[in-house]
Amino acid sequence: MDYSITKFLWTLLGLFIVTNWGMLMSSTIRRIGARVSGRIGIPWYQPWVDLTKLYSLKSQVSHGTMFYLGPVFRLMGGVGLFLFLPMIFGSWHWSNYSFSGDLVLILYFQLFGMLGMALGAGEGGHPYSTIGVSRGLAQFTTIEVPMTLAVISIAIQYHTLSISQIVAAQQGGFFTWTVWTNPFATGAAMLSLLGAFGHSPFNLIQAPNEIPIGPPTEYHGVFLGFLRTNNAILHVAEAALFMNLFFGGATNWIELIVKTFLIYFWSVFVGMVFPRFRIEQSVRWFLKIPTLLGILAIVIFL
Amino acid sequence: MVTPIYIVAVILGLAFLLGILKSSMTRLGSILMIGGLVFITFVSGQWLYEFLVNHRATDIIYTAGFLPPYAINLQMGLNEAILTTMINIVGLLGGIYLLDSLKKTGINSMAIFIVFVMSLNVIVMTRDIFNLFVFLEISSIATGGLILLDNKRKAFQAGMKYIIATGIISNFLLIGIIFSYYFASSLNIDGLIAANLMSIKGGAIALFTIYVSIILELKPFPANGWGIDVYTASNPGISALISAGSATAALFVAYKLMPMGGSFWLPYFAIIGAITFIGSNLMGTRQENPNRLLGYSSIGQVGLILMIIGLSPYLGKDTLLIGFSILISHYAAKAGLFWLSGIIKSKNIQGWSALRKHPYLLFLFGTFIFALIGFPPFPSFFGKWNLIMALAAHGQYAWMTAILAGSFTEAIYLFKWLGYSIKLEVPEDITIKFEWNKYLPIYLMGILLYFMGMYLAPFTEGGVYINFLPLAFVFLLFALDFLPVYVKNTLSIAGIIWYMVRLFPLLEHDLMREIFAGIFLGGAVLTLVAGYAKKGKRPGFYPMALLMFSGLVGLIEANTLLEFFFSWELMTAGSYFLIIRGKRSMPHGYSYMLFSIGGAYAILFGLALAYASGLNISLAALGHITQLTTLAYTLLAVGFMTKTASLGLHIWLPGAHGEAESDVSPMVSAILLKAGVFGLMLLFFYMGTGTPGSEKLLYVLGWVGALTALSGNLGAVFQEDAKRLLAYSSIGQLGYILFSITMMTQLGWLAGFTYTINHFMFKAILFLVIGGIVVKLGTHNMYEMGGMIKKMPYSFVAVLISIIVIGGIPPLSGFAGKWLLYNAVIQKGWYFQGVVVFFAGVIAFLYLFKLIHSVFLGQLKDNHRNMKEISAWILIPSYILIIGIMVFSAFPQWVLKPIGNMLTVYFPKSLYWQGTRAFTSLGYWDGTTTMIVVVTAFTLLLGWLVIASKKVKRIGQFNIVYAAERPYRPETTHVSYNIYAGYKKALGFLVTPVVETFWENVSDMVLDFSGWLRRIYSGNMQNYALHVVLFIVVFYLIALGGL
Amino acid sequence: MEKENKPQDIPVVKTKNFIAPENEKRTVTAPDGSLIEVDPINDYFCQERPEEYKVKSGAVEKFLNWARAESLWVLGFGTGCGSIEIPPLVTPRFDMYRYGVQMRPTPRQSNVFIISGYLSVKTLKRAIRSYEQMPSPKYVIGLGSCTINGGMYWDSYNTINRLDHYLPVDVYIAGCMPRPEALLAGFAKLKELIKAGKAEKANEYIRNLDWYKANQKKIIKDWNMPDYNW
Amino acid sequence: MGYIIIITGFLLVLIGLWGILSQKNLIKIILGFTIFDTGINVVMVSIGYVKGKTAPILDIISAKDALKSVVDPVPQALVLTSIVIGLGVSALMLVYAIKLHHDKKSLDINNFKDLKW
Repeated sequence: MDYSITKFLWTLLGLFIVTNWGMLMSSTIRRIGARVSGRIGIPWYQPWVDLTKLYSLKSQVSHGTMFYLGPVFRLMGGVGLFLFLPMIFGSWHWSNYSFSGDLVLILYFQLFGMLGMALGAGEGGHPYSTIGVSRGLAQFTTIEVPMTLAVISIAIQYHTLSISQIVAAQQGGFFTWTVWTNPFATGAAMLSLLGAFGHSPFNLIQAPNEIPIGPPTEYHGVFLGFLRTNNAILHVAEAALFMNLFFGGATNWIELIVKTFLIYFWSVFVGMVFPRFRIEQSVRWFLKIPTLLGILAIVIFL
Repeated sequence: MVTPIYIVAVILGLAFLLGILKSSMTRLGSILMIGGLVFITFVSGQWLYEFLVNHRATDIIYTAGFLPPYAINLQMGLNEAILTTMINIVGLLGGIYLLDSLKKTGINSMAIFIVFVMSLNVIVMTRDIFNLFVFLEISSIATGGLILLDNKRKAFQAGMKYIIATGIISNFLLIGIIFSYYFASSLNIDGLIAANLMSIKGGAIALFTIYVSIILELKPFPANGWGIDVYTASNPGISALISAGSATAALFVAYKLMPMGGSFWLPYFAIIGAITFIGSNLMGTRQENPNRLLGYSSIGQVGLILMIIGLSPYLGKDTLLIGFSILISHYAAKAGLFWLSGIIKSKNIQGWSALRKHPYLLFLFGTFIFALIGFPPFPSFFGKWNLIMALAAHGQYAWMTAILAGSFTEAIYLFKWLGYSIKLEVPEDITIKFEWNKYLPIYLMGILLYFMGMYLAPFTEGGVYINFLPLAFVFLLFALDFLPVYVKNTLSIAGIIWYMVRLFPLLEHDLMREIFAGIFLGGAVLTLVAGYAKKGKRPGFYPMALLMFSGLVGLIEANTLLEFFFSWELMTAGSYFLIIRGKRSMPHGYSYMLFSIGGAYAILFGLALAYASGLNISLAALGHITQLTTLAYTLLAVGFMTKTASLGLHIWLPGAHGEAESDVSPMVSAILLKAGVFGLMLLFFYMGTGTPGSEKLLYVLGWVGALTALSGNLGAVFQEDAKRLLAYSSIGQLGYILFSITMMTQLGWLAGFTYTINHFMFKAILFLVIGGIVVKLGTHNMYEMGGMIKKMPYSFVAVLISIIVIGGIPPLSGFAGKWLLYNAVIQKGWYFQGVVVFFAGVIAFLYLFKLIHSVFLGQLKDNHRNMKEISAWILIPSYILIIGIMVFSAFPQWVLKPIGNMLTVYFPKSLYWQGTRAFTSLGYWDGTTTMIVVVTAFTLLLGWLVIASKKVKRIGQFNIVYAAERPYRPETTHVSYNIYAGYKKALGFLVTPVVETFWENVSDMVLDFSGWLRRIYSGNMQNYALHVVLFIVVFYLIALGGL
Repeated sequence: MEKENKPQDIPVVKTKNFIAPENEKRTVTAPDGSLIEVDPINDYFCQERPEEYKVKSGAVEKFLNWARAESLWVLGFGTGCGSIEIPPLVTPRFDMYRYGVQMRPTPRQSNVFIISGYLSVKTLKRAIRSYEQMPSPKYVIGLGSCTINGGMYWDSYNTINRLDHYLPVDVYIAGCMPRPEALLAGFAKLKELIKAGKAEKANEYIRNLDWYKANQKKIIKDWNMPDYNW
Repeated sequence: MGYIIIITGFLLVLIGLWGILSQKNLIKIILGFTIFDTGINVVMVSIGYVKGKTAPILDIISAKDALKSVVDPVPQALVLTSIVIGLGVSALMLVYAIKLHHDKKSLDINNFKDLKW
């Protein structure tokens, strides 16, 4: 319970780093994707340019208060995830406000942004927004099943729900990472991560060619800027969460950058290969192999 | 003192006098008749007074100057005094009731009428068996005569059947009398008892013949077609007399003659009684004719009392009390109902909705129905309670089951009937005229029921503790029902607050009770505040709401098993009336009632087993159940789970809550459901984990809770009706609570309490606000709403906060429950159940989004343009609750710490506090810090957006990018209907209405069976005669023929 | 590119006021029984006139203009046969992404509108709507001769001849059809204009809104939308 | 002798019952009923009968010997009552028969099945 200004400033710095890393990560990954298909791809600084442009647009319209607040909620979801997550293991400076709660808090705080976004998009009154939200929520329900199983499995394994302690338990070297000590849980979680990041084949929320582009259809300018900022933070934070749970955490920024990049890349990599699922396929898919892996992850501890 | 022989003498004299009067002197005749009836009522009443107040000894009246066995003697004891008074009262009231029709049919019928009443008196009093036969014959001839004089065509057929059947029966009785005289040389009952016929060779056959005739007089199933036809066809006034008077007398005969045969015959009495009770009620389930239905019910009740007589060895000295309690309820209710049917004159029970225009008659009708089923505060409640307790104490579980099964089948048709009369359209062809002579008897019977209930309560063990104060308040409100709504509302609120102030010091810091008292009474006040939004008088609402709350508060106050069950039933009754008030609530109120009664009987059975284990009436007996321990706990749990609407027992809830009035829904959802939770918590407290079988039970219930959560939430996802969605959500939430407390750890219980408190708050808000909106918009369908955020911003905020709590999103208090549950699940090791529960928790988002989106967001409909915010009276309680949520969210330690401390007495401590920070062996969480962090960050971000977005233009509702097109209608642009179609495709199979289908099939089977069974009543009088003969033969073969 | 005709040169012809059936006033019954009159155009749509935004200058604005130029989000709306020329731009051969040109599926998030070829009257209505829904600053590229003078459709009964009578065009790309390379050159030209602060056609559209509207309404007979689509 | 009377009585009872259960005509059923009644009366009288004793009328024998020389008087008193009651019942049945005939112009018992179930 450290409410000091120093802590606040350190956290702000961390947030700044994470945001920028998030943007760099996305441009890098898009570049990699472009190279795979023989293109050059966007310049590495493109996200910053886009963001600058979005913040500098001259005309903005709003459908109402909730529409206005939606991006704030959404960004708060990402920022909050960052705030409650200890980024660098063993570091007071980069542990943020993780003393507020443990893994459960983070799992449930994800919903904060989703809910705000859903409501904001809803007030926009666009049919596609609602369709996107309904798909997203539907898919989210089953994504959570393997995720919950994996989390419980880890909690059984380490007898704790505190992320710092989970990371601490993996500090013995490469083979003490959860990915080796509890491969089933890792498998389940990594498969559910595919859904959480929303890349193909699970990109039916935004589904650009189908319901352009889902919930943010009506968002533009600063609002969209907020959503993009959030994406940058959220991708890193979520990847960092998985890193902490399964891949030994990070003791310094370099490690964090490498690991989060690889974790994020995993979802992009899958996305490159598979086309989009229909909603019922996606919903069912998570209840098949990922759930089975999750159950196995618990059964081995029974 | 007037000797009872004058009853005979005066009536006979009057009858002769009436016989010689001119047929035109009907006025004088009726004065004489009433005078005679008043006289005999006075005589018997005087004796009753003597016995009750002066404790006079039993008196024997000798006739003809000889002692028995040489002459007939009558006996006047307490029993006889009670019964003759009852018979004479119903005779007098019946006489007053029938005055018109007796005048019409002439003086002779008056003579027959009084002779009939007199004969019943003698049947009760006589100690001579042949005299008994004579007066039985007189009574049946008089009945036949009365039916005949009534001059209704169908009644002739019934009368003919009646005369033939009773003729055969009385001839058999005569054979029995002759034989017993032959074997024992006495016609006196006492002499026959002394002779002990069973020990004499051939005496058994004599006894058999007497008993079978007496039983047949009671119209046992199935040899009773002739009796039912009489009830159906004859004048209701006469039916009332037969049901209340003749049956009473005949039952007493059975009781009187019982000692002659000793214990050998009693099981047969009981079996026949049970078969009659169940069979007759079962056949009633398909009946639509009110009089015939009452006939079935009468026969059923008589069967029950016969059963009690047969079970007297187990009941001991309580037999008379139990029998009387049930008899008096049957007597008053059945007489009242038959008289009512004479006023309404409807061919089918649907026609009774004519009562809707006559609230006081409707109230009486309800009184009679509830008295028949055995609801408190009526005597039958205490009768059934004592009966079940006594049987349990002797381990007679089969009999208990039979009694409860029979009572349940009775409830099936009685509540269908009550529902029809409360809810159906008033028929145009039925008008109820006010006639004082017809109203008065009904009113008196109603009053008698309440009076007897109060009077008999102290005779039951623990009955003296029952608190009638809240009930008195309910009556006060009923008496003030003519006042406008705001007066009654203020009065109710004041009453509840006063009671709260009085109650809390009495609870002596029993935290659990304090919490539930806060939920029940605080919730009551808040939901009643919303009632100020209503206009007009709301007839009947306040007494019933307060009845429910008195039941709830009674649960809190209960120290004994009796008080607990008493309050439970009061609550059920009150909530039934609240639920059925909704516009389309009839079927839902009905299914609610059936599930409640089924649950109540399961609870009763469980309580009886608890009582039987130590003959201890206090609530602590639940902790020491030694009789069929597992079954007892299972039954209790199942009983409570009908109220919490757990999986399998939940089908009543969506309709009941969804269709209820806007401020009733929060009462029944946010508050009433907690009664079930309270029951379960109490049960688990007492049960503990050490009791044999409890581990398994808890494990199963844990799974039930988890699956309830899943199915409730999934059910809500696919609803289009806003209130039904909330109702399904309640099922899910109650599933969480059940799951949490079955874990039996400190964390689990803390989670359970958190969910309970949260559910109370958010569901009250949601039902209040959504209910208000539904009323305002005039539709339940969410797809017909939309865009309300601009019209009702305060409602939106209230709903938004509620759904954040339901979703368990930090920083609001819902997350406390989730966090505790996660820790509890992992600590307990119930991983897979936990996953199901968390899966359910995520599914909740689907319906929450659908709810808030469809109502508040999306496109505003054209016809809702001029909408204003809902009434402030609804918003005030909602916002008070929101403050509660906020405080609980920011300072969870204020609530969770004391509860945790309380729980450490029962469970090992596993939640620790360090300032604002809670931690377990697994994890930690700091509600206050979370709140601070989130609020600060949110404010900063919002500030940033405000600065960055500069000028923002507000645009119209169709200014959306619509693939370069434009929308034309809000209806076609608002996405709400079936938005989870894809989800339904994927997981829709999980919401297959398996449970609904199961219960439908069960009810179809019961109804089919009943329809098949009642075909034995072919209407042919020869068949009925054959039934009588066959009954005798079969009974003989079973009892004496070694079959 | 300067327009040859000044706005006032073109005579505005009053056309008979057309009311689409869906825009006729109607009455609905509120739940409380009262009647509500619905005037679809006025009630459903924002009727306000747009205002010009201030064009600033200075270093910051220069940087912002650079950012706008380097981040061209193209609305995925193909109007004519030229739309077939756009997809190749995302292929390895042309790869427009490297110039910061990206496709967006919704007008709210785009700032470049490529009118790719002839514009039929029916499509014009949609193009106007989409254009007006794009946030400023926004740019229009006319692709192919059809947008310049009607091209091979110059005497067609239902295509427009000159795009800049209806929407302000920043860059014309001549040809029938121009190849993707030409399109890339067009983007480069547009970037130049933006960086130079000369691509403020969105303001011009607002300034001459009456003239544009008159032109648009003259050709679109079934005008069933508000004057300005926010 | 005593047995023959009892058996006759019971035979009459059975015949009466048979009549009640098998005849379709109301009058015949009522007749069956009276035969049933009579049978029971016969049985009753026979039970009080003691071989070689006389009727319990005090005019014929002296009161002193009464206990030794008369049959049991009680069944005879009962029979008298029973006959009276039987008469009343039969009369009532016949009135019903008349009313029913008046109603449907028929005495066939199968015609009176309006009330059922």
